[in-house]
Amino acid sequence: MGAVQRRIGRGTAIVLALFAPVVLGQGSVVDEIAKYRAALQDGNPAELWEVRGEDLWKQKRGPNAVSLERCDLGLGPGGVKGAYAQLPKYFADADRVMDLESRIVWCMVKLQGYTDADAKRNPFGAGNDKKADMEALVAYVTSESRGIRMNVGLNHPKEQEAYRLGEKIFFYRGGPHDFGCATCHGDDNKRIRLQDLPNLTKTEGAQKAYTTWPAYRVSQGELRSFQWRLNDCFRQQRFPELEFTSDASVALTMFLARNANGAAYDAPAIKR
Amino acid sequence: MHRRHLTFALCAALGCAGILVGCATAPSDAEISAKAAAMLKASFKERGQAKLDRLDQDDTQKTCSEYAGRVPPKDVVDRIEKVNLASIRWPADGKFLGDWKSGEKIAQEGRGKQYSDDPAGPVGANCYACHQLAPQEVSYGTIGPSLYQFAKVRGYGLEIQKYAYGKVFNPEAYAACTLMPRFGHNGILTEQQIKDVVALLMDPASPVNK
Amino acid sequence: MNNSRRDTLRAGGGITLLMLLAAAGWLKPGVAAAQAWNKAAFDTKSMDETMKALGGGAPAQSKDIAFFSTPDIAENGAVVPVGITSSIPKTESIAILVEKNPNMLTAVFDIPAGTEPSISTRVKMGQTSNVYALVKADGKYYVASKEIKVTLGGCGG
Amino acid sequence: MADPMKIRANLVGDSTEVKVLMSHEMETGQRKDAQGKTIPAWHIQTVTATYNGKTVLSAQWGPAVSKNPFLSFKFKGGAKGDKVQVTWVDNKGDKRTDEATIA
Repeated sequence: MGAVQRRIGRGTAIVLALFAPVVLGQGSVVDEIAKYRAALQDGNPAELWEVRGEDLWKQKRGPNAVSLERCDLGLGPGGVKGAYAQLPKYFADADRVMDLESRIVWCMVKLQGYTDADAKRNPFGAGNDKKADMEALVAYVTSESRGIRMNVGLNHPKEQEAYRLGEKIFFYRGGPHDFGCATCHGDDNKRIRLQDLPNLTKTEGAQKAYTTWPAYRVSQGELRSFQWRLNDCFRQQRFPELEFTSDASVALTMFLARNANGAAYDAPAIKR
Repeated sequence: MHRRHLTFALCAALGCAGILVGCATAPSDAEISAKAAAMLKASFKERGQAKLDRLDQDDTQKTCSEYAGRVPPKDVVDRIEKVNLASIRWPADGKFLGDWKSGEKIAQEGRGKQYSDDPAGPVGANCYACHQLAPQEVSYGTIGPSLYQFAKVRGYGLEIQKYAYGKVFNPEAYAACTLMPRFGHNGILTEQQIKDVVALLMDPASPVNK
Repeated sequence: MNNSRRDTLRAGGGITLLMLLAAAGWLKPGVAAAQAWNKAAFDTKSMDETMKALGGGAPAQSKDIAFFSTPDIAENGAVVPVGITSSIPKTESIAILVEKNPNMLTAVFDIPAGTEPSISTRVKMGQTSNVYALVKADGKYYVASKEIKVTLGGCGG
Repeated sequence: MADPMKIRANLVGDSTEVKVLMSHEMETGQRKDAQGKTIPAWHIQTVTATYNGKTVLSAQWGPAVSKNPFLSFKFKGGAKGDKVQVTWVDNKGDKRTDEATIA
């Protein structure tokens, strides 16, 4: 019995309820929203980015006309499966802690011969006229870690330092509103307007949040990466613009990714 | 402390990062804080109305960041509240209440001060993002306490009006390291806008007090 | 909630009539299904307009048309999952109509013999509205409806 | 050029279940840009799915089908290794055909 048939089975139950109002009471709004989200899981448009990203990954591109298939994401050249679940990490060749996006930029420069500026151009897409290759590449690589447990290490001193810097940045308050990440994400069971806010200082909150990015944003019709999520949080914090793959973005990602350790990675996801 | 000085002296003398990694103790909390602040400066770029000086912290922001969500010790709380209370500019006309209807609009308005916002456009207080106010608005946040029936339970008197004005102008004067923005102190809202928001909280005709 | 939906269905007799009328425009017998996009049907903007333009009998309300994977509440109106199954013999086509959209007709699926009369897709809804599943089977029209509430998100990005 | 579709075709019992994601703006023609100018409608109008040259589904869509459309249906028959083809055509005349192997 296939998924469609099973879903039809459930649908029939809903319709029966329609004609037998006494049998089933009113479902709560929360239950119905959960049902809405469940219905979107089957056929996540993020897959369109994954397909395009895999194609881009394997295409010979850039001045050197080579693919990214020999890119070392931390598992040795060519290792993609499970790579994202161990990022960010320290890379000796760059002598720097890197998140996925930083490492893709590194490979585009070192392997494909792009300039750093070209590799970082257009990190976030906007409609079909301004598609971001980076988001597609990120969608592909992250999809290859689906189901794998987060396992971000703090072995190298620079990894330990990045984690501590990320924690400081998380609690850093500034700007005209005195906001920091912790303003919205430092306590349990809070919401902004009707939107639930994960408590990123706790393991459960960090796991739930970190393992579900990138995500296809229904409200925007775009796939959004974790770099984008951080960028847009700082916009709403009234900070200046966070630079793509900057040290602060990587340190903050290290703090949040490490806090998510132990949870099965489950993205690209789909969100409101 | 002694040992770290020694390490730095040694490394400075030899000019080698490798030894630093090999022999240094982990950097202190203060060192990490200073490095994080410098890292932020290097990681952001100005955009629209959001310039890099927004990353500069005043003493309140810096101190509250250091306590990382925990309540600071009493002497620190007293210091922050004293400084912020002294900075409040009270209305010259001695009146605290404006128009609650304008206040409701300001409480609903989420735009303002973001680099994506028009600098000439509206700047709101976005109260509903964090607080329940008028019961008609069901889309409210819970980061701050419910303010429904604010004056009905506290009283409509001048002292409460003054407290409400001061709290919106500079909440750090009353609760050190609160999550609430200092709307007057930081120049987010004008005096008139604050009066209007206070009216939303205090006016007997406001839906908040129904 | 269930009661009110049934009331809406009953009160909506006039609306369902429109649905048929709109439908009649695009499902003329013998017209090749694919590649012929029926502009007139998709352009229908209001009930009045549709009423004036067309005439015909009301489709029969049917318990043999079921919605599946279709929530009562949509968190975002830009993407509302709608699945429709018809158990009416000789189902030829299934259409989705959103009552309060600027254009009511959203999609028409022709079901050749051998294909199960069951489709699912996602539609845009500007606001809370009745959604109609209109089925043509053996030359006759049948309809079922379901109200879907559209909530607006918070202020987060 | 339009991006590829993501098509899944799976044999379930004696039927083939087809799920399709298409990359398309599905612009309604109701929205305005920053300058207040109406953004013209741009949407898929027809979708055709074939198996062994036989049409197994055809559809007409208006602009109220969601951006990056999803479609799922099922037809009797099909054999593992065979191909299912899907074609869409939009109101600008752009079209895209992709296929998937039944698994």
